[in-house]
Formats: sequence, C-alpha cells, structure tokens
Amino acid sequence: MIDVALVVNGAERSVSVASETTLLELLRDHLQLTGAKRGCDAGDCGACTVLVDGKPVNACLMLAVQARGRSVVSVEGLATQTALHPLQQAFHERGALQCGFCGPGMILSAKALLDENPQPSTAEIREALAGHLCRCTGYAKMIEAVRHAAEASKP
Amino acid sequence: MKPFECITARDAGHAIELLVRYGADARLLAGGTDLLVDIRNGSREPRVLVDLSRAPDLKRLELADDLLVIGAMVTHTEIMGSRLVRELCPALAVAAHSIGAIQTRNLGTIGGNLANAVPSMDLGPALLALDAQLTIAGPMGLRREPLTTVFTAPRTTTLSATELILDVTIPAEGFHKPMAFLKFGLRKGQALALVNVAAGFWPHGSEPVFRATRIALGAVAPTVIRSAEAERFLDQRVIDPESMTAAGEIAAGEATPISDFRASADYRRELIAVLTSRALESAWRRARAEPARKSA
Amino acid sequence: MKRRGRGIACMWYPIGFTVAANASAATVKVNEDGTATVLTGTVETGQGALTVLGQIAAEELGIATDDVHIVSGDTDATPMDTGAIASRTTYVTGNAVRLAAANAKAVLFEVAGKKLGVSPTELEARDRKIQVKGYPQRSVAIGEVAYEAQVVAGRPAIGSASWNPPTVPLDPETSQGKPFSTYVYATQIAEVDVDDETGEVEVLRVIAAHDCGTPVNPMLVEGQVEGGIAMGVGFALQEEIVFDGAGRQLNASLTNYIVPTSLDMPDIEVDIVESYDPTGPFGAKGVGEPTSVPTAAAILNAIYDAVGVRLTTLPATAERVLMAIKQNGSRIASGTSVL
Amino acid sequence: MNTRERHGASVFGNVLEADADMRLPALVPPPAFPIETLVPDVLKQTPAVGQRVPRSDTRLHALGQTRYIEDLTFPHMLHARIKRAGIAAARIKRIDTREAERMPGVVAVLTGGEIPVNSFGPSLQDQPVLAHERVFHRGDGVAAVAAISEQIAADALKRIQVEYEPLPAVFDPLDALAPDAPLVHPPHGNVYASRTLRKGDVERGFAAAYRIFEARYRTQMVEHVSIEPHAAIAEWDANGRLTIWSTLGRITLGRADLSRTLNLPLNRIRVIGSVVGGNFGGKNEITQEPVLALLSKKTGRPVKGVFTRTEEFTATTVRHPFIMDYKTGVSREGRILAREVRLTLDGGAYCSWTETTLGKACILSAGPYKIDNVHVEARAVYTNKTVSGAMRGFGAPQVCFAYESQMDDMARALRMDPLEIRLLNAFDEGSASPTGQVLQSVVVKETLRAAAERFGWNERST
Repeated sequence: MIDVALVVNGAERSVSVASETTLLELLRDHLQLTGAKRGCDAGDCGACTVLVDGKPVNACLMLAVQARGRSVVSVEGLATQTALHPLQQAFHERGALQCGFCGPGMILSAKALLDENPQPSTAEIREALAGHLCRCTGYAKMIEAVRHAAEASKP
Repeated sequence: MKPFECITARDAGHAIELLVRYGADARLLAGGTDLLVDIRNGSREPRVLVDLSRAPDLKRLELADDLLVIGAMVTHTEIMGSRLVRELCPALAVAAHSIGAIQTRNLGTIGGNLANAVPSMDLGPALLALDAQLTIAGPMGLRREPLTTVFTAPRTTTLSATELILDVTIPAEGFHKPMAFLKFGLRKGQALALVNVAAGFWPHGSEPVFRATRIALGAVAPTVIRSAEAERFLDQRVIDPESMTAAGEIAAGEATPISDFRASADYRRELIAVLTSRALESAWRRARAEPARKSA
Repeated sequence: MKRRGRGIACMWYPIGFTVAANASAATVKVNEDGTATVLTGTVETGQGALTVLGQIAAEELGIATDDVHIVSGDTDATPMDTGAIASRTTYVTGNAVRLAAANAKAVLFEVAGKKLGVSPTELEARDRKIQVKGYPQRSVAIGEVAYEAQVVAGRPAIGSASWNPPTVPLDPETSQGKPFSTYVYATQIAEVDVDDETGEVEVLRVIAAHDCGTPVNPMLVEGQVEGGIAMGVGFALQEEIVFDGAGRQLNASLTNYIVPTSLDMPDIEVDIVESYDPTGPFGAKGVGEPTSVPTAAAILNAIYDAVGVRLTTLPATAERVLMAIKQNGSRIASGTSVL
Repeated sequence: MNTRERHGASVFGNVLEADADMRLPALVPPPAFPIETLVPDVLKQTPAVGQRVPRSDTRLHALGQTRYIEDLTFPHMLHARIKRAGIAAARIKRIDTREAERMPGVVAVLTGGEIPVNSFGPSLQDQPVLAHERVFHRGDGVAAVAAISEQIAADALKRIQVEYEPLPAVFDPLDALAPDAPLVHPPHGNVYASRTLRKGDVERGFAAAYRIFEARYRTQMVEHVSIEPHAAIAEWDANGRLTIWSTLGRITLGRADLSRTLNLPLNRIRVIGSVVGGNFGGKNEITQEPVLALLSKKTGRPVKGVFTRTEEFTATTVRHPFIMDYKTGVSREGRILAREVRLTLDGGAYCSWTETTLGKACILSAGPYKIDNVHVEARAVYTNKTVSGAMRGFGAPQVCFAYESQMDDMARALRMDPLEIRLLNAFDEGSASPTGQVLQSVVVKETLRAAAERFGWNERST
C-alpha cells in the first residue's frame, strides 16, 4: 500500500491505496468523487479527464502515486456554494450536454483552456476539446458554450 | 490492473539501482500513457514500476555547450511550449504538438515516447532529421548513441534492461535549419500517424542548391528511418519543385511500408511521396522567409 | 491540390415501429399545489425525453415546464412504454402524456366549472390558471382547484392514458399497407475540400433542413441534428469494423476505430422546416434518427462534385478516394453501366 | 401550519419563491445539510411547447452529480466479468471452472447450462444468454465470474478452460448464400428473414424508360460507440424478487426478456433504468442482465457488471452492413418511372433487430419519390460475425446512401441540376408511398428549397 497525500478540489486529502491504483480509481472509489467517468480505460475517450496542477490529464492513465503532492481538480470542484461555474452554466443553458457522460471531462478541458487563453478562437476551442469523444452532440453547442462563457467572463 | 509495486526514484542514479535490483521484473514509468495501456491489456506484466516523475536530473531543457538538451521526462506539452525549442528547431515543436491530444501531451514524455519505440512515433522523424543523440545512463555510466542506431525493431531499442534515457541532445548544426514536419492520420484529432515525415536542408549559394539534406520517415518501416538515397539525390542539386517531387518518389521507394487494416502499403507509398515533397517545399518556404540565417 | 465540391441528399423516415404495436402509456398526477408529476416507462438516454415530455404535459395543463417533474424508467412504478427507440418518444410517448394530462385536467375542469359557474367545456388552462374561454378575468389558480379536487371533492386529479400509432398490416407478398402513422423529411447539403494528392476529404460545412413537425424544444432538435451529422460524417468517411479471416475484429478500440473529434466536424447550420402533424402532440413528430440518414450521401455527392469520382462503398477513406481518382477521374460511376 | 394555508390561492404567488433559492446549493456541501425541496420557478414559462427551455437534467450533468449505473455501489457488492468465446464457430465440448472457483476472491461462477431459458430475441429467439452447446461468433459469452473485485474476476476468466470442437464458419454474406456454405444455425438456412415489396409493374416502367441506371452500393459495419459502456447491477433478494439497475433503453422489453430467460413472473422483476450515457440503438436489449441476476442468486449479494470498451465492439450489437443493387428507369425529363432494389443484409450471428431493419429498409429503399412501379426484394443472412442489431436509422442511412448517390448520377447523365431532379420527383402532400399509403404532413420539397436557399445552391450552377 502507498500513502498518497494530495489536494483535491482545494482540500488536503490523504489516502492509503494499493500502488497499482490509478488516479481515476482514487477519485471514484476512495474519495466518492464519481464525476470523472470511465469510458475506455485507455486514454482515448477523455471522459476521465481531470486537472492536475491546472493541466487536463486522463486520470485512467495516471497512477495515484504520481499525483502525490499535486493539486487535482475534478468537476465537483468547479461550482461554488451558490453558483455553477460559468462553463457549467453555459453548457447547461445552451443545450451543450445531452447524455452528459462526457460532460465533466469536456468542461474541465474547457476550463483549462480559458485559464490559459481567456478569449480563444473557435479553432483553439476545437483543439482544446479534441481529446474528448462525444457521440450525442457533434460538439457544436459545446464549442458555442465555451465561446459564450469566455464572452461572459470578459473583464 | 494486476497488482505491482511502484517505487519513486529520487534521481536517475537511484532509478538505475532499482533496475539492477529488480531486473527483468521492473519497468520504468515515465508518463504512463503507453505503459499503463500495455499493462491493462496484458502485453506487459511488470512486478515493479520505477516512477521517474520526481527525478530532477531528467527534466533538463536547456542549451549546454552547443547542444540543446531535452531531459527524458520533459513532456510533449513542455516541448511544444518551450521558447528555446520553438526558436532553435520549430519542426520538433510541431511534431510534439501533433501527438495524441492535450491530455496525452500533458502526461507523455519524450523519453517514454522514444523508449516505447513504435515506428509511427511523431517525435522520431524530427529528431532524426536534427541528428539527435541519446544520452543513455546505466550501471556502467553514461554513453551517447545517435538515434539512427538506437531503434532496432518495432518497440525494441539497444537499451539494456538496466539502462535509461537521461536526455536527448540536438547538435548546433540543426539550429534554425529550414525544416518541416508533416503527419497524415486517419482523423484530425487524436490520430496515429499513417505516415509522418521531417525534411530539412541548408540552401547554399546564389542559385541555391540543397546542402546537408535530411529526410526522415516514420510508420513506414520497422523503425523510424532516414531516407539516405533521397538525401544523396538532393545534395548539391538546384532547389526546384521537380527535384522535390523526385526526392519524394525515391523516399517512397526506399521505405518498406506494410499493409494493415488502416491502409495498404501502396497507399502509404503514395503518402510518402506526397508528404516528403510537401515537407521539402514547406522547409524551402521557411528558408526564404528567414534569409539571414547562417548556412552550414 | 484542394478541390471543392458540394453535394445534396434528401430523405424520408418513419416515426415509430413498423406496423407492430408500439404503444406508450403514461400517468399524470396534478399535485395539490398545481404542480404535476408524470410517470412514464420510457428512459432518458440523452435524447431529452424528460424535458420534452415535461413541456408537453405543461402545455396541456397550462403550467410552466419547471412545474412538471418526470418520473421515468422504473417498471415497478411507471406504466409500460415500448422504449426510447425508432424516434418515437416525442410522438408516441408524447401523445400518451398529453392524453393522460388531458384526463387529469378533466377532473380539474369539473371542479373549476362548479366554482366558476360554467360548464367544463367552457374552460381552458393557461398560465397556471383555469379560466373561462373568451373571458379570462373569470379564473381560478390551478393550485386551488387541484387542492379542492383532492381535499374537498375527494377526487385527486390523476389521469392515465396510452396511445398506439394507427397502422394497417402489410400484405406479406407486396408489403402494401400503412406501416407507419407518419413520416419526417429532411435535406442536407455538404461542402467538402478533397486533396487530390492524398485523397483526404475535409467536410467544411453542412446545411441541414429538417422536418420534425412542431419542434417541442428547438434547442434540443438542433442538438439531435448536430449529433446526427457527427455520426453521419463518421459513417461517410472514417468508421468501419474490420475483420480478419477468422472473424476476429482487428480494430476493437477507440484508438483504431475512428470516430470524429471536434477537429473533424464541419460547421453546421440547422433549419427547422415549418411543419405540423395533427396526429402528433401539438403537431409534433420526431427527429432522433433522421438526422444522420442523408449525411453520408450528401458528402459522397460532394466528393463526386469535387473530383469527379463516384464511390459506391463506405467509408470513403482517403485511400479509397485517391485510388478512385487515380483509376479514372472521368467515368461517372465504377458500378454504373448505362443500358 | 395546515396545508391549506401553505397552498391557498391567495398565497400561491409568493409561496413558490424564486427557483434559485429553492435549488440545492451548486456545490453540494459535505453530508449533513438540510435538503430543501426544489420548487419550480415563478418565471412564466407558458406556453411550454416551442420554447428553448434548458433541459431538466443537464444542471446535474454539468455538476457531475448525475449518477450513472457505474457510479452506484451497494454494500457487499460483487463484480462480474464474462469470458468471451474467442472462436467464430464451434461446439462446446467441455467447460472446466474448478480452478477459477478455487481462486481467492472468486465467489461464484456461471455457465450456460444454468440459465433456465437460454434463448431470447425481439423476433427470432435465437440468441443464448451464455453459449451452451454451440458458439456462433467470437463475442459469445461462455461463462461468467463474480468476484470481490473486477480485476480478480478478469484474472479468473483466464483460469476457466473451455474445450471447443471448431466448426466451419462463414463471414461474408454473399458466401453465406452459396448452396454449400456452412450453416450458421443448422438446420435453418442462412437466409433467416426476407421481405418483398411490389407496386405497379417495374418491367413496364423499364420498357418505357428513356435511360436505365444500375449500380451496386455497399455499406460497412459500424458501432454505436456510446461513451458509457453497458453497465448493470442485479440484486436477487430473499423473497425471490429481482431488482436490476441497467443502462437499458427499453425496460418494458427488458423485463419481458428477463422474465423469459429466468422463468420468473413479471411482478418478481423490477428493472430500473438509469440516465443512460448514450444509446443510439445499442442498449435496447438485455446483454449481461440475466447472468448478473443468476450470479446474485448464487451469492446472495448484489452483482455489478460493466463492459470493457473491447466488449462494446465485440459483444454488443452493430449496424447491419448492406449490399444494395439499384436499377432505376427514368423518362427523358428525369422523372423516375420504375425502381427495382435488391437488399442483402449481413445479420451477423443472431437475428436481434433484423426484422425491424429489414422492414424499414425495404419500405424506405425507393426514396422520398413519386414512383408508380417499385419492386424490392430484401433478405437477411446469418454470418459468424458480431450481431447486427438496432442502430440509429434501422437501414435508412444505408438505403439513403444508395438512392441519393444514384440520383446524382442520373442528374449528371441527363445534364440536370441535382436539386431540380429531386424537386421533380419528390413526394407532395397526399402522394402514395411505395406501400400505397397516402402521405400527410409531407414537406420534402420545403426541406429541399430551404437547404438550397440557405446554402446558396443556385448562386453557382453546376
């Protein structure tokens, strides 16, 4: 077993896990944060995407031990007590989500994009979401929702 | 996944000690984007993983006595974003950018990519065209080997079980060299290369001819290869579209692509010819756009 | 060299099962504060059933969509439903929900009629009120009527109903008959660039004009069209399960089975064509499956327009497009012979 | 406070405070917080139909709070995996599960012989829940293991020895039609379903035609690729009552199939549909549910099964590959006088939704066009490959690819604009369909004109 101490959604957490445990299993099974989803277990679908030190990674392809001392943000960490994150609000209001299974991963990659590039072009938004497969929406309203959230948070 | 132990190496030396101690049961864990997939599908069943993510001496990315040094644990995102790489060898930055998707580029490392040694690796052609060398560390100390000799067969290198890649070094001759990298995949996002090619040369003289031509191809042979015949054909030849097209045909002839469920060997040859000449054209456009560069 | 082309394709598609009974049943309970709960045996699989059925019940009861809660997908608690299949949910389940809501409303109208001194047939439900047709000043809040029906009159406003599309069985020899109660129509136009040296096809733009009867929620209709076109692009250019000689799948993973990513998608413009079907709830039909039906044909016709080759086998991978260009470039169709 | 006061008409307006106040906080604080009921928005949303109302379920999707089947866990829950045949056609001579049963962490093993009624299917009930005597494609399940972890269950599968007697297999539908082709489901022939459509007299139509066009079109096998894999949990309780949580899109049919295969009355079965992470026709029928139910019965514990992505490709349904031969006769002006279609569907190992696909493809194959003389022959053929089932469109995308490709060829041959030839032939209100049905609410031409106008089709003539 390995002790993994890390920050998850701003809270210090420490968990003792078998060394082959992935970051995805740590979040879902040990911390009951089931927002990150298991779609393929091979880094193809992006449904397990979380942010590690602000960067999107496939949590199914990262060992929990590699996340020691890092700051992990899952979709459960985006909203505040009173309000959804602007991206969550935009995805909800603009019909960008249908079955919702790929949603959490998409929204986190979009957040990482906006953190680095507050007014992205359509091409940059498409690139940021290219690591996620969605079968319901054809990505159209997701790209539009990201652009809208970027507009809304323009200083 | 099947249970295994995971030990985090303090530095390269410590990692080598662990490789010696655990022998064939141990494998190095870099980004994990290839290794964890192999473990999960059972094609690799290590008992011990040596985690390199905390070894500071594997994260170098700097100019050191006329060599661009890129540590084995530098990620593709860091290569893409490095001002140094973009300025000295932009083709390498383009190659890194073409790998997988943002998530895989944030985790995947240059050392892991090279050690995994799949013939379709996107960094291969660019590094070969830049005459890159590997610094390999083992129990007996360091050795340096040109990339051209490191790869021996699909997913096999000359590294022994107790050696690791310390870093990749790119000689000054490659700096600012007009060069282009092109990749053809079955889709625009998250694509494996059906064919990738890096082509570069120094234009020399008033009526410029090709000098120090490099053409490197991926996914069209058991390993990444240099297209020696095409390079020889171009050297000293006047730079014009016809010679570029001809070089593409020669490169296609030299390669030994396979037929599989993705594409036929004939189609891969077509792509080699087209991509090689387009890469040469793109390099030539880049050369004309920055005439002030020193020519080798 | 990149050569541009455009292609058009139209289609028709039925709503509901082929002839066989495919009923939906539903129950609507108007709670004693005027909100409503709908019980339906269908399942939300991402297509938006919960929202659309909520809007249909709300429309019938004259209340807000958020006033309605849908309980779905529990065989113990919800009435039967043939299922979320065949683009039927809005049309068939929607009709069942509308009829169930109407039956619940009938109870409210009887109670309200007594309060307002008019016959139930004179009443209508709008904006959370039950009012006299043509004289809205005379009205009462739906919550008050629901409360009175349940607590005073002892008749809770609960309605159930089922609906099955009217069809006529097909003659086994000729298939003549009426297999479906209604159909929807659509046209898609694709604009592509074809690289005539690599065969790579890039779909730049798709215009999609779709008939779905009354769009219960236009935003969700657009989502279905955009998702359908994504599936159509994959079907046209990228997706195929490949087998070896022993019946083994060679590309059974998302690395090797290629589906479109956000970078592979064209710009999409959706045009919901004016249409009303009296047999559907408030004139609505359906749109789920038709959205991906014409896409491949439109793209392949655009490839023909761009580089003059007719591919008759899907997917039109870059290799197949290039080989076709190299083979002839001029003959209309590899398979077409003209008698 | 009596309920009258709370719900009285006079207070109706302000009782339903603004939605935002009533909603759960966006970030669910740690447990132990008062859950306030979610009461609707006072804002006017009437009339409801036609409004771009945000979906009622996507706020939870965006927050990551939607619970899919894999997010559910129950006390003492076990994990199941199914061993796949890995051989396309064979007789099962022996299955030895003893070594697997002895593995630490394995709690129960199941094989086909233990399934009360080991056959199901929406029309032909030719599909086993677990293969017992024969294997019909590589994705067939032959045994299942329930263990305390998914990894142990997966490891146990390798310890199950199955002795096969390989049988001749056939993979191409046209090969399967040959008289000497191996039979996939002996004694039945390989053609297991067919349809005929006749309207008018195509020979007379062809005789009157100015030109006749013939072509063959082929479409490939594709997968639904829902991003959520199939998942289900089964719990067989002490009353002999079964509860199934599942990603099924059709729970009424699912309960009926469970009732048949497990020999249980319908009231003893409760199927709870989750929010499904994408269906597209791929999650319309039972797959592992009866297996999980029997493993739960054997262990007295809830049993969860989640398909791997590989199983999504090899062990669930796919779209029918089609081989389509079109012969169409047109007048000089481009009016379609006769159309003859022959469809051959690759059905894969089991019938599944072939009847529905065959029916729709046959009816729709002539296209949305006024054609007096139509003749369609459609048949489905068994092969030892992945099961062709329901997928978005049920044959329509396949036949549309054919008839709209040929439409463009005819337009070019007659030097007509592809838009014009379609407008010339398209249905009008009241047109008769190939099955003789008088069509109502017909807007084909409106969609053609709307798309052409928005695209700017006529700005550039071909």
